[in-house]
Amino acid sequence: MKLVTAVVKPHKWEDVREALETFGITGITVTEASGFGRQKGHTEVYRGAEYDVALVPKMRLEVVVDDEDAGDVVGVIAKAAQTGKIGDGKVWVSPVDTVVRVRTGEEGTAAL
Amino acid sequence: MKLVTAVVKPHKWEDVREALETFGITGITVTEASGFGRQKGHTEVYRGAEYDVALVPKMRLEVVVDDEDAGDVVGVIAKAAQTGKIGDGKVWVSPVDTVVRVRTGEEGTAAL
Amino acid sequence: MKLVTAVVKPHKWEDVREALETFGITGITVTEASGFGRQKGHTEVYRGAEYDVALVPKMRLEVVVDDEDAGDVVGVIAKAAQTGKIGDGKVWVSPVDTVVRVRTGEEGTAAL
Amino acid sequence: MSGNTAWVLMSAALVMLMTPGLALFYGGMTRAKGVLNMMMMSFAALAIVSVLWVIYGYSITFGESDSQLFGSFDHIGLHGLNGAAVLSFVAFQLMFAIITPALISGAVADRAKFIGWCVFVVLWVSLIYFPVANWVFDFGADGALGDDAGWIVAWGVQDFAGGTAVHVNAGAAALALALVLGKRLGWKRDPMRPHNLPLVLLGAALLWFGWFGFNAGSALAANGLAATAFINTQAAASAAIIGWLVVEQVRDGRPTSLGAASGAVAGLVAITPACAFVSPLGAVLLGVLAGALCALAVGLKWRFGFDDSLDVVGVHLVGGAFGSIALGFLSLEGGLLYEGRDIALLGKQTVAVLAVGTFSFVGAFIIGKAIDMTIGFRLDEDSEVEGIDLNEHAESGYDLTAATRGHRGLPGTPPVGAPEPQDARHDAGDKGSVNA
Amino acid sequence: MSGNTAWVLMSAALVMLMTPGLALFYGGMTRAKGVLNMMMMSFAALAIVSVLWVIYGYSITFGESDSQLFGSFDHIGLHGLNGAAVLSFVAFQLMFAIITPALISGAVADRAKFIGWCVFVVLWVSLIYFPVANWVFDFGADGALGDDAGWIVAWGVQDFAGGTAVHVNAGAAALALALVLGKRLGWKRDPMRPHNLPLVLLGAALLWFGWFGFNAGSALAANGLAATAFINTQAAASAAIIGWLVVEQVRDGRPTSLGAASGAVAGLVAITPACAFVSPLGAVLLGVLAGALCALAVGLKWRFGFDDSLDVVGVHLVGGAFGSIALGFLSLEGGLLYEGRDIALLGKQTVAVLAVGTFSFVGAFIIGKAIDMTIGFRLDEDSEVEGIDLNEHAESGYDLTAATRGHRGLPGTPPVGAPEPQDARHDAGDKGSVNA
Amino acid sequence: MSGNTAWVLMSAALVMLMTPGLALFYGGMTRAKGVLNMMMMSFAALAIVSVLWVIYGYSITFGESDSQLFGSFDHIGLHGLNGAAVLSFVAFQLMFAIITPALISGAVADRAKFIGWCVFVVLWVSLIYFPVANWVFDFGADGALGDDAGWIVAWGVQDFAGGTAVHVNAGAAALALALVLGKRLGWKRDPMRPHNLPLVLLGAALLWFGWFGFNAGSALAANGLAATAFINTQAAASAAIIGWLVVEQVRDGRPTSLGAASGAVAGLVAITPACAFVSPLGAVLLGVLAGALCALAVGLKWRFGFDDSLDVVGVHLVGGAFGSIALGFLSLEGGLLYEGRDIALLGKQTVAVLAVGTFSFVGAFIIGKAIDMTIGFRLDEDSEVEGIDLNEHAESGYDLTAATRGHRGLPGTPPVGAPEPQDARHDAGDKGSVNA
Ligand SMILES: Nc1ncnc2c1ncn2[C@@H]1O[C@H](COP(=O)(O)OP(=O)(O)O)[C@@H](O)[C@H]1O
Ligand SMILES: Nc1ncnc2c1ncn2[C@@H]1O[C@H](COP(=O)(O)OP(=O)(O)O)[C@@H](O)[C@H]1O
Ligand SMILES: Nc1ncnc2c1ncn2[C@@H]1O[C@H](COP(=O)(O)OP(=O)(O)O)[C@@H](O)[C@H]1O
Repeated sequence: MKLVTAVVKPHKWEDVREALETFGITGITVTEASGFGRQKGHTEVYRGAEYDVALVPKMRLEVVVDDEDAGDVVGVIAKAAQTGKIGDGKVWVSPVDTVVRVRTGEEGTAAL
Repeated sequence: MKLVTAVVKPHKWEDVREALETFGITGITVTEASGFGRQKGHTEVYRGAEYDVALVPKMRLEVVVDDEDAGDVVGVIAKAAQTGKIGDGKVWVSPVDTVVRVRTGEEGTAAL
Repeated sequence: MKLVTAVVKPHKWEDVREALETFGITGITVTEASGFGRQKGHTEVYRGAEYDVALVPKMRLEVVVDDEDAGDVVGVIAKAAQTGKIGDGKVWVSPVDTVVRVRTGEEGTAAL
Repeated sequence: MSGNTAWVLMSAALVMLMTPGLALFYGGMTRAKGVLNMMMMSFAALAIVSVLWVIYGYSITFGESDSQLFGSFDHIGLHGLNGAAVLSFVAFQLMFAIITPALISGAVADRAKFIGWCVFVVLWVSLIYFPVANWVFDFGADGALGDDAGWIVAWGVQDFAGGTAVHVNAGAAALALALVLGKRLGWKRDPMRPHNLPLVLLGAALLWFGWFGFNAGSALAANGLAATAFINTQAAASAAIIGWLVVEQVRDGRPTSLGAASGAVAGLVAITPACAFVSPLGAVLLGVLAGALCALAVGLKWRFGFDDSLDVVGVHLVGGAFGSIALGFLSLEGGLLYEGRDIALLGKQTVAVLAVGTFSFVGAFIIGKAIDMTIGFRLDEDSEVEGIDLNEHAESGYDLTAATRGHRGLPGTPPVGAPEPQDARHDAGDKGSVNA
Repeated sequence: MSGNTAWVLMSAALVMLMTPGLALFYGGMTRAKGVLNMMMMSFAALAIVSVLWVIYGYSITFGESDSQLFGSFDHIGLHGLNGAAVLSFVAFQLMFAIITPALISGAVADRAKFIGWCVFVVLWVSLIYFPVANWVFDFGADGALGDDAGWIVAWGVQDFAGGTAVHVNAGAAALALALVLGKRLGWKRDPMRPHNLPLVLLGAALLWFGWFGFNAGSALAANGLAATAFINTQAAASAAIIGWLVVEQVRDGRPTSLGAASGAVAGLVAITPACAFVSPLGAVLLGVLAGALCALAVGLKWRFGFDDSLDVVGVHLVGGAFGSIALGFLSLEGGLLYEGRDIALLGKQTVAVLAVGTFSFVGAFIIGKAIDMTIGFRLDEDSEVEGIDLNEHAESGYDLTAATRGHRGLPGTPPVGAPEPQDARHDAGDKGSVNA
Repeated sequence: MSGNTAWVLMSAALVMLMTPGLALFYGGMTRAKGVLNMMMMSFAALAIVSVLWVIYGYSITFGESDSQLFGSFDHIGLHGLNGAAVLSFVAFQLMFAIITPALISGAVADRAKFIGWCVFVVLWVSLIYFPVANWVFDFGADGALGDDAGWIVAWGVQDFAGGTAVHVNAGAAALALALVLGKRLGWKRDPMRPHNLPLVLLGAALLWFGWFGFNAGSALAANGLAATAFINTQAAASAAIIGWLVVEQVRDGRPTSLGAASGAVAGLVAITPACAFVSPLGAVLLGVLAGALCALAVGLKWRFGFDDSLDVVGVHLVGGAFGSIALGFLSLEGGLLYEGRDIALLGKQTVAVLAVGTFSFVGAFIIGKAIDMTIGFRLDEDSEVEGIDLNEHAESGYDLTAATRGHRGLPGTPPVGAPEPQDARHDAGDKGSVNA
């Protein structure tokens, strides 16, 4: 099994979700994250004092998939999340030994 | 070493923590997450306009453990988090090369 | 490729970021997390009723790096995050099969 | 003349503001998932009681009658009432009728069906509050305290602004309702800490501000009596903060902001019946004792095992009873600590507290049970766990995820009622029709 | 005498508070990324209109003139005005001139350039509001409704506190501005739900509180008329909550807190013109109908496709028009449901609504377009997506990440303007110079 | 008569509300981890000063005496005071004594031990404020400004509502305390941005609202003078918003909501001494200058390196001094820009500012140092980093994690004080005892 982790722009999350659903993925775990990278943060000013906020809001997705689906899923996410502007994010794949569905105790592919 | 990642219902988190403590786990990292899956979200209504909220709140746990403990830890979590209703969540295990305790620089099992 | 995950004290995050930047890392994904471990939480009191809050706030960092850099990055983080007091956190390294930059579709080292 | 009208109308406005103030005070104290329901219980009281008051409430409370127990049906629809003095009194007293049931809601946080609450307000205010208000606030024809006045006030009980009619009354009903509805799921086990303490402090501040209208406005004129009530109100509220915080410092090791807010309210409750009858130093003493007493009293629920969620009993019943009975000692007109002491006063004060408390407790218990057994009063378990706001109001209090961010925090589908879905679903093409 | 001055000044203070109340009401309803801009639009109205009023606004509205359309330049800088009655009237009426443009801002949430909004306020209040206020509020010399009075009031239209001048006026301008600025990006597709409902309820409460000044203060004296207006205001607001919630219960299955807040405002809007002309039961009826009507009217924008973001049209235009026209039926002085009925009243009320509505719509549309074509009125796309607060004000509303935490939520660089950077950058050495 | 009492009592209520308003204004400006402590400093002032006032404060400030420096011990416990005029004055002036020390707290955000603060309030208000209030507000027997009046007012200094006694006084003490306590850890390095700007705006609004009582109430009657003060207050606050925002637009490129709130307060501060002595256009001018000046003055702390955390110096000391001294030019009664000019006025105004400022600075410095050297004033480092709310009050401001969620955000153990732990620990069995 593989774990596909993706960091994407927040307003693209909905598109990614739809693309994944269309592809057949039935479960995703999402966390709100912040990214530091090439994309610049912004500056706020309070009573004349400037504050640079370096981090940029991102959505972080995790999808556990079968080995054979991993490549496709990466492609689906990358396509749906793309705007072509700096800060579109990353997708990475890492190995997973096993996955269990808590409700039933099922393991492996059956647990997805 | 292994990393056990679990996504569970928020109100079961406390039970999971206790079960893990009883088992002998001394450290856990927790993030608030949202899940998309079989479990339905809910609908809100503002001045007659309905908004479907697709995501469901979850707690996401990470525990780094020795290889031999991984299976047991998965079992402990799965047992403690189970309610039998849809949305109980997933637990997955992935390989870890090494782990370091920042305070002391200890590595591997000693770092847990 | 490797994924370096670090859990550090929130007020050390800025130091870690600087150290990583100096080292040459150009991207980090950050989430707010809570830790359960040796470090104690705190107690709050409301109308005489005490509430023990077991979790301690942490920052959780993820950096995808080339295999050869992984060890150095762990060292850089561990050094910058250290205060010597309980609760300084952990750093762990896990394998990554591949990484993609969403904006360009580049893969592997080029995607970092 | 016009000065008195200005004062009473302004006081009425101040007392109106107390109910939203209470909504904030209570709302901030619940968990985030129940803040809206908690606030809605106050707004429901505001809406329902105002309408009932106009239709029949004023009439059955203050309508001319020979009874010392209730009014009459002479002023249905506020018919036949004229003149600034009467009409401003109508407005002023309405606000008391609103806040009293609203106070009760603190006992039933997070678990009362909204429709059940609405029915409760209608019944309780009609069957309990309106009569009790007659007993305490109806001075009879020409304010002469004759045979047509309410029995409590006519009997010589001192209750300037409603220690019995409002606070004992609400506090006793709150206890009854806490028993009827039972405990919140997870009570004693889960932390149910206030989700927004600045809101609690703001609510307490608005209550305090409005309480000047409540107490000093009860003089029904802008005169020295009003000024005295005003000063005593301020003194007692302040002293009670000190009383409460000292208890916290000694017992818990820390003075808390929730304690300060609670102390202020406890002091305001206790001074309510007393504000025109005590000296400023008496008000300070009354306040500091009330603050300390209520700080201890809020622990009773843990001991006796009833989930009076936001401590209506500990603050309003205890504080109101204490303020009323303490007049037996501290009143300048008959208190045991002063010349002219009159032991009968202490007795009368106590009887009034017991009478109102018992009447209200029994009444509220019966009404609550009746609702529970017919339309149901307690929320189902799943809804309570998921959150009453979502399930009773289809709303959630906050969506702050996007605070410093340029995106929507939680994704959703298009709102219903949008006949032609936008064709352009993707960012690029979707500017909406600027200059449509 | 002094009682009347106290009442009018106090009412002026209450009406002043309505604008910040509106800022909260609106601010809580936007998404978190736009709360500050939304509030700033109200504060801008407060700042700008106050200054204009002093300089020329009062004069061109109420300055003595033979015209029935506007005042004169006799009181530039408030020159030549004396006495408590006149000066308190100046203060009181100023607050009306502030809130009216502020009301409009709800239609243009999240997408109006701040400088464009400021220019709009200057122009709209000068060219539209000041004249219309003359028509409705200028009773002429000695309040005699002579040839020098505003044409609407002189003609016999009943508008006690500004149903036409304030609510229809603002609502019609809001519609115009919603059309000029176009829809928010993602309208109908993205959930744009209120980010902070307790703030909305607080705002509604402050509006309600202030509205006593608005309506009862319009009696310009602390008398029976004021008390009547006060009671009717309370009754209608309350009944309208019930009206709105019943519609929600039936249509959506849940009564919401946003509905309660909206209902209260709808009722207050509708009773504004009517508060001195109807009976208490009439106020209840007016309120319940207004609440239900506006609950339905806020759906119009989905049908017709204009993004009146916070429903200024659905609440203020519809509610204000309804309240004004309903007087044709419900007025005790000429309404069709009462003896002494006068069909002409209904006609006059309708004409006044249409006249003010049309004048304001056309004027606002032209002003809005002119601004858009010159300095630009609509924010650029990227700024709108990222958030108007960040881009127009370089601020974000909340930074709560550190709530229960001992660290800074978002890292940053040292503030500019700090000449000597601290040498100690690391925790250990950095105690700041205590006792510097 | 009753109109004046109504006005003064109402004004007292308004000024009371300013202190919670200040708590919100300041509280929203701190980081989330210190919001409660910041608010508690204001509530502590409210509680402590009210009690002191009743016991001896009023007496030593306004008690009859031949001294021009302080009152007497004739009215301990408010003994011997009667009548609406005197008693409403007692209430009104109390509120001034509360807010002045509360203002100081803005300088010591996040780092003052709460007990130290409480002691400071007791000492500073007794040793500094009460005397200074005598100098400025004691008009002597029959208000005749005789030998028994305070020296500042008797000397002919113009300070209608407390520019010196309140704002210069608090601002100078704030500077002293900022020096005594030193800088917050990480000052200049860490972003210490406001955590809740809607709260700041709400606080500013309540301050503004209350300020009508402060300024117009200082007429002590509902008359033309009160109305004049009212209008000037509104004009100056509004103009100062414009002044501040223009500076921001030019200097920083963006007008901010914090700037609007700050500008309003700056204008209100500056008009405080002047509100009855200037023309409306003079008030506009004074306001716009005060806004611009204070917008620049808040940068001083960066240059001189003192951590006046929330800019009490920049707004209250600078604004208060400016308003007082500007009367030398703008006063209709002796200002250099008007006929009847009197250069002596400018001198007197300046001397009064310097006298009060110096007295307060030195006094506060000594008191602060004394506290620091005895019981300790500065929080320990670890507590400051973790957060003063947690460590001084064992609370945290917000727990919003559960906002749209059905669970508790942070897990905890059962509350202490729960004698019999629930036996059922698991969800299934734990319904609590419904209908217990
Ligand atoms: N090496 C990395 N490891 C983990 N996350 C990264 C890494 N590099 C970038 N990211 C994440 O990807 C986001 C986008 O990266 P950025 O460099 O801004 O733009 P782009 O990916 O378009 O070149 C960052 O905000 C960060 O969250
Ligand atoms: N393939 C997956 N990868 C990652 N997380 C998943 C996946 N499938 C489900 N989840 C997580 O598990 C949660 C529960 O899944 P769900 O399908 O709702 O119920 P169940 O696990 O009981 O079948 C989801 O909310 C999501 O957070
Ligand atoms: N086995 C583990 N797996 C995952 N995270 C852990 C583990 N042990 C500790 N942590 C994380 O590291 C943090 C610090 O651990 P703690 O035991 O408190 O101190 P220290 O690392 O200094 O011994 C914890 O708060 C938790 O977030």
